[in-house]
Amino acid sequence: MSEVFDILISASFWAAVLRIASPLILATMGELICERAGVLNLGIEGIMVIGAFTGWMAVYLGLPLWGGVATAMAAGMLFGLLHSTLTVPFGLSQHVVGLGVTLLATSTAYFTYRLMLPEVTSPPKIEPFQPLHIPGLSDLPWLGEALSQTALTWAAFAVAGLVAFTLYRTPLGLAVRAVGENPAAVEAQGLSVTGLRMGAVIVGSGLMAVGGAFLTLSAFSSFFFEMVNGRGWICVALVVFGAWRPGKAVLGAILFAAFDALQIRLQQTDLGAVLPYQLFLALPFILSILALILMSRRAEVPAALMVPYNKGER
Amino acid sequence: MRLEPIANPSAVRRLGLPVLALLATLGVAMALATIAGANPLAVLGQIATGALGSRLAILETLNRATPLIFTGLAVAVAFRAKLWNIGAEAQLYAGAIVAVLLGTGALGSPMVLPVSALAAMLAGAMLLLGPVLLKTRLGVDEVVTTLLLNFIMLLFVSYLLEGPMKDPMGMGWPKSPALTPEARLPRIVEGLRLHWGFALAIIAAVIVWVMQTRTALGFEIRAVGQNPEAARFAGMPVNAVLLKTALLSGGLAALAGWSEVAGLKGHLSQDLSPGFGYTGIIVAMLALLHPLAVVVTAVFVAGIFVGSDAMSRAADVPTYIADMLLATALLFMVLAILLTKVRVVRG
Amino acid sequence: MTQGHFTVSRRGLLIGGTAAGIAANLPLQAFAQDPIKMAGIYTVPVEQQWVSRIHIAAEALKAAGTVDYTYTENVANTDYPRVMREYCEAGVKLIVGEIFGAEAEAREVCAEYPDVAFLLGSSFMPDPDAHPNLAVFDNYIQDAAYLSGIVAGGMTQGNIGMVGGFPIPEVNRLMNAFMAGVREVKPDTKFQVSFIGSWFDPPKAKETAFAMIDGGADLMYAERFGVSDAAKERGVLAIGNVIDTQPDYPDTVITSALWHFEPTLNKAVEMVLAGSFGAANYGTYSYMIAGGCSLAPLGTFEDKVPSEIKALVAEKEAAIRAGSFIVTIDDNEPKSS
Amino acid sequence: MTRETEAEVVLRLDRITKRFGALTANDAVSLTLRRGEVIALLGENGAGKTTLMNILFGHYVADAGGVEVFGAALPAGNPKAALAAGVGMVHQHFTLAGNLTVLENITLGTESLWSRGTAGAREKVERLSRDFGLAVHPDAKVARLSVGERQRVEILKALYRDARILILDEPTAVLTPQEAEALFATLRKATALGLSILFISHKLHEVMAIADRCVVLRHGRVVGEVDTHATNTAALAALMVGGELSLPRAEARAAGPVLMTLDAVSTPDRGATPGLKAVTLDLRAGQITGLAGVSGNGQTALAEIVGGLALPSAGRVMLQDTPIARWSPGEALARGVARVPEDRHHQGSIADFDLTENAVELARRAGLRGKDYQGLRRPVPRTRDAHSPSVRREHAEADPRPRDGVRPAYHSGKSAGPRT
Repeated sequence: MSEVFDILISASFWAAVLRIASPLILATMGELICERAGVLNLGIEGIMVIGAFTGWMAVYLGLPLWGGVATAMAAGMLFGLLHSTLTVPFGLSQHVVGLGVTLLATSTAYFTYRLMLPEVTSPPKIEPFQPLHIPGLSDLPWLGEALSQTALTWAAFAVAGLVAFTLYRTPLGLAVRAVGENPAAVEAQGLSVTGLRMGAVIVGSGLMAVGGAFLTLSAFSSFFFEMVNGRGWICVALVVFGAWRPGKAVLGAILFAAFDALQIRLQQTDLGAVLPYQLFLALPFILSILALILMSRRAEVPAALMVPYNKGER
Repeated sequence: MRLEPIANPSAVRRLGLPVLALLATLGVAMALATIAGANPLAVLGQIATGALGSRLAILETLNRATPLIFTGLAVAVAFRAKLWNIGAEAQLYAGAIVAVLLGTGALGSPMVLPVSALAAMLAGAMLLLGPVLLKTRLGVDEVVTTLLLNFIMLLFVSYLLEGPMKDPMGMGWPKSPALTPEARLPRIVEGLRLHWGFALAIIAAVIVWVMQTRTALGFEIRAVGQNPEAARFAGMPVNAVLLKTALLSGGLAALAGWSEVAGLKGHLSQDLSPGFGYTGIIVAMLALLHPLAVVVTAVFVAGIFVGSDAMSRAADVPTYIADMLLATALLFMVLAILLTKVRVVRG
Repeated sequence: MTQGHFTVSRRGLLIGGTAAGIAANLPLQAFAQDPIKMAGIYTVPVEQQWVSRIHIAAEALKAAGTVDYTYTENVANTDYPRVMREYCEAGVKLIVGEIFGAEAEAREVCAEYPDVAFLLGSSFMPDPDAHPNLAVFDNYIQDAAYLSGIVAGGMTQGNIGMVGGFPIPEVNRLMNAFMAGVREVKPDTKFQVSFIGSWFDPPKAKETAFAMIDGGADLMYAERFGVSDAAKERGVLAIGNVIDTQPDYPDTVITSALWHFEPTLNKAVEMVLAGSFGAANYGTYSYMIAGGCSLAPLGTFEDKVPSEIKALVAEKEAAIRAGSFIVTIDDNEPKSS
Repeated sequence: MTRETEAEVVLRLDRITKRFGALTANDAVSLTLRRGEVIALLGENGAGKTTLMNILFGHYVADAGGVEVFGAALPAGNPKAALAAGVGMVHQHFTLAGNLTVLENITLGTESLWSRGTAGAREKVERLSRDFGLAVHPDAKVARLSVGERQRVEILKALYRDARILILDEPTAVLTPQEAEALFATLRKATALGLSILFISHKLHEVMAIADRCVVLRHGRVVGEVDTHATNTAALAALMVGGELSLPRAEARAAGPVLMTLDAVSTPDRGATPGLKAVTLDLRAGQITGLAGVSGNGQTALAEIVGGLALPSAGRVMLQDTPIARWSPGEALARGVARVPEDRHHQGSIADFDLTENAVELARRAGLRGKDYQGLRRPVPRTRDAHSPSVRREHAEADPRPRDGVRPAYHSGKSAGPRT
């Protein structure tokens, strides 16, 4: 166990945790916004793929890094528009549309990639975000190393703060929380249920795409097929894990990342020699389920989640 | 805008809109082919030929539809009770594991096929039982638990195939030993891949249909799905109904894995299913959760994929076009099906 | 980026030596004939290192006019036999691919289409009686991996990190040969081995590599994309695998164990042209002796690798080429030590 | 009540017509409301009252006709415009978000979504709740409020937006008599301050107590408009149903044997709702036992025990002197205990099922199980296509006739009691 303790107190471990958590935080915030407005967005996995692809491709074609982030966001919002058009005014099954959007976004990214780069055998690299040097902070002994992160990681945490602030401190956030709970209440107060829900899904999808772009613009420097590798589905779980609250969801993402970073390191310990590596890989998923069980009684599910709203029907 | 139900949709509407959705998909196919530098007109024929143009094509389409019928039924049964089982993928693998456990010599008798099929169903059922118990007892959201179990299951399969279930004769490749000949489902057409699993899937669809429309359990499942509160007040054991639904749904999904192993592959590997569990959700929803329609939509989904995939080779465009067209067809089709029943009105 | 496959493969041929050169030239002499219709069927995108070597060799023959090559990538194993049949029905004469995950079914297809030549990556031996038209191959580049291990042994202080995708024979065999090479120089080297459970998750591979570097590794065996990036960021060294990655990481990647598929493919095409394609094990065409693998030039590290190590590499390479030294093929999953 | 017939007209509905498929919910309905006036809109369920209000408030768009507020035409289908024009609506089914506080529900939509929110909202809410006698804590979560409190929030929502016209859709249906009285006090304060009120109801004594004028709807048409002081309940009832109504007469009769006994029954508390504390009660044959009390004081727990949904944590339940051991809704039904739930939409019927299926539920519970399901299907025509809200309500309320051999032990969709 002392090995585990040594890992847990090392600054490089916490630096890894923050890196691994960043894309999850971004995409989880995106999913959280959608679900708070009452729409389950299973398009997340594909939207992360399209974000990873377009963000990277934009930078490869000459845009600055933040231009890549903006491109990814725009691409994500486009698929968010598709998702929300089908699920909100038309009220189609959010499961089916979500899975359809994932399939469409993923295959669109791959198809476009192959059309644009038919002849390469390893994807070109871009110059990704580098860890920021923050005067004072970066020179601190332990903290400096743990907080040696790229601008996009800092942005992820800022986004989480912004989402929390907007949800709980602004009229917009109030409306979003209300529309996921009782759309009739929103309509009765003269607000557009359709507008709020579509807006939430579009903005949320934009954030998911930025989460995907983190992988190609910060965590790594080029795009690979299948590199999103189920991270979107994890974010769906993290939203539930966080009881639909941004703060708790960020904690969940950090916890998940910590287990991921830990399992990578544990594989090298005596424990890792005996136990199959699949157990370590499964650990974050198993713990998510355990956490769900532990907090099941306290969660406040948005009451109108997955319930389409048709004007006048009550 | 508001959606208003149409009391008696005309035949033109009911048939025309899905046809329109199909045509729109073909339009997208032509556009994509043009972008990729292929002949847009040739593409249409290539999709049709690829899906239905030869005995090989038809049998391959039906073959790919087989697991989708099972997973589609599994989802249809569960969703009917508003039990959001997103875990058909995991249940599929549970069935596949059982097919290997019992089919590689553990059972030698002629009983091996029925016994392993039932055991597979039991395994899939048990796998879904956990999340449903968590739902009914503790209120844990089953969308997330079933989704997460998919990943845990895949890792478990990976562990099995690299550990206890690894084929000693497999040259180190992570796969299970091959099933004994008597544990295999025979082919329907010798030399081609279509096997009796397809026939079983159709039979399963009929059985589920009869169950849903003609039995008390089917009635209870629908009642619980429509209004669990009312069902509870009417004296239905809602949780027990959910559990029965879970057993049935998990069992059906497991049969998909069982039939893929016993009928098609003859062994278990990590990539047994290219997402059949997830596609099953699409199949079920396209079928409006009707068990017989699941057969049709499974063949439709398989046909779109097989046809588009074949077209990608014939037209020399990236193979990913197949998934794009499948997704497009799906989204157009769910919208078309909705619009056969409602009209968009102002206010 | 557009320094496409050609540069890489030409370099491979040059270093690979005369055997590869001859094998590569042979089919080119037959360009007077119509090109052979050839199809590649891959279960992963062609960016995957292993498949990229096949793809490059095929594209080279296509450019030379010897074959008319098309391919389908990312084919699920479930769909693999169908795609084989579709190509066979379309009149393809030579199919190249990988059937590790669809052995039984793929062999059935081979039996159904006796006129088509199949050159397929497989863990099993060919069967001349059942499938006279199926030849098998695999990336048996343990020779080069072993030599890269010697180089690594000379450059590490005794702690090496190894990040793999899945512990399958194609990966294990190279890792084991590499480890044997390291131990040749530094027997008490500590190895950290991890599998990330994916072929395509560079961020995860990178994190795993970071963890190993935190754990003291001063040299990374880069089986996956992402590992060299971690090594570069942390200023440790790396050894490449299957493809040459030094141009991307000039100060990080010392050398790579390269796989050259050209001898394997060229031999097959030659046999098809001659009408004498038959069941055979083409795995040996990946051996160094056949020009199927090589150690990438040290390049930027030419002056940094100790001369006694370079001498040892040269000595072992000569012995391998002479057939007096055989690198053991060990397909078991490597473990951390 | 003083009537100011000469006061300005604040609201004018002009020949409003609305059809849902074949059903005409409103047929050229016209109505005029003046400043400080209370109009009662009367009619049976399905007469078109709620549809009319939904059109007025912009949830529906009328097929013909128009609405004028303070002399200006109200754009159709736009709740925002109605709110801005000073129309406030208290829906029969509350439109409150349970996860939000009272204050949040009230301010929802009143500020620009892109602003940071305005200060002073709390003060205004507190002032309004004082002025109109609407006691409710601004920071309480709505999910934890009683029905009466929720209604106060609904009224506060309208007042907060400075509504000049208040529409109340069956406001007393969910209230205790005390709560209803408090509501009327609030409404009187409102009219005294110059607000106008449109009051939808079918409880005639309330209408007589509060309204200045009554407009009666039947089958979507206005069938009468009378001054309250010039009419009586019998006349109004006749107008509503379109004929004389003979009221049932209750005759005193001797109580029969005890059928069910609750003996010192207790249940655990549920959050803020207290459980039962050693309640003892006999239910006798031939006798109606009424249970009075403000909602949220154990009625639900009692109903659940009687209906088989729960067992007491202490005490005994006996059926004909036999203590019950196994107890479930199915068991209760089988032993002849039927329950008509409070909320027929959520607990009583399955709206997407046809009548047969809702009736079969009944049959099944009476012990027939699935084997006779097919036999039962034949007699009642399917009515599944009925999806418009009003049609749906009708079919939830229609009376599924018991078939031969079926004991009508349970009726899943009937709403409570006679209406007048």
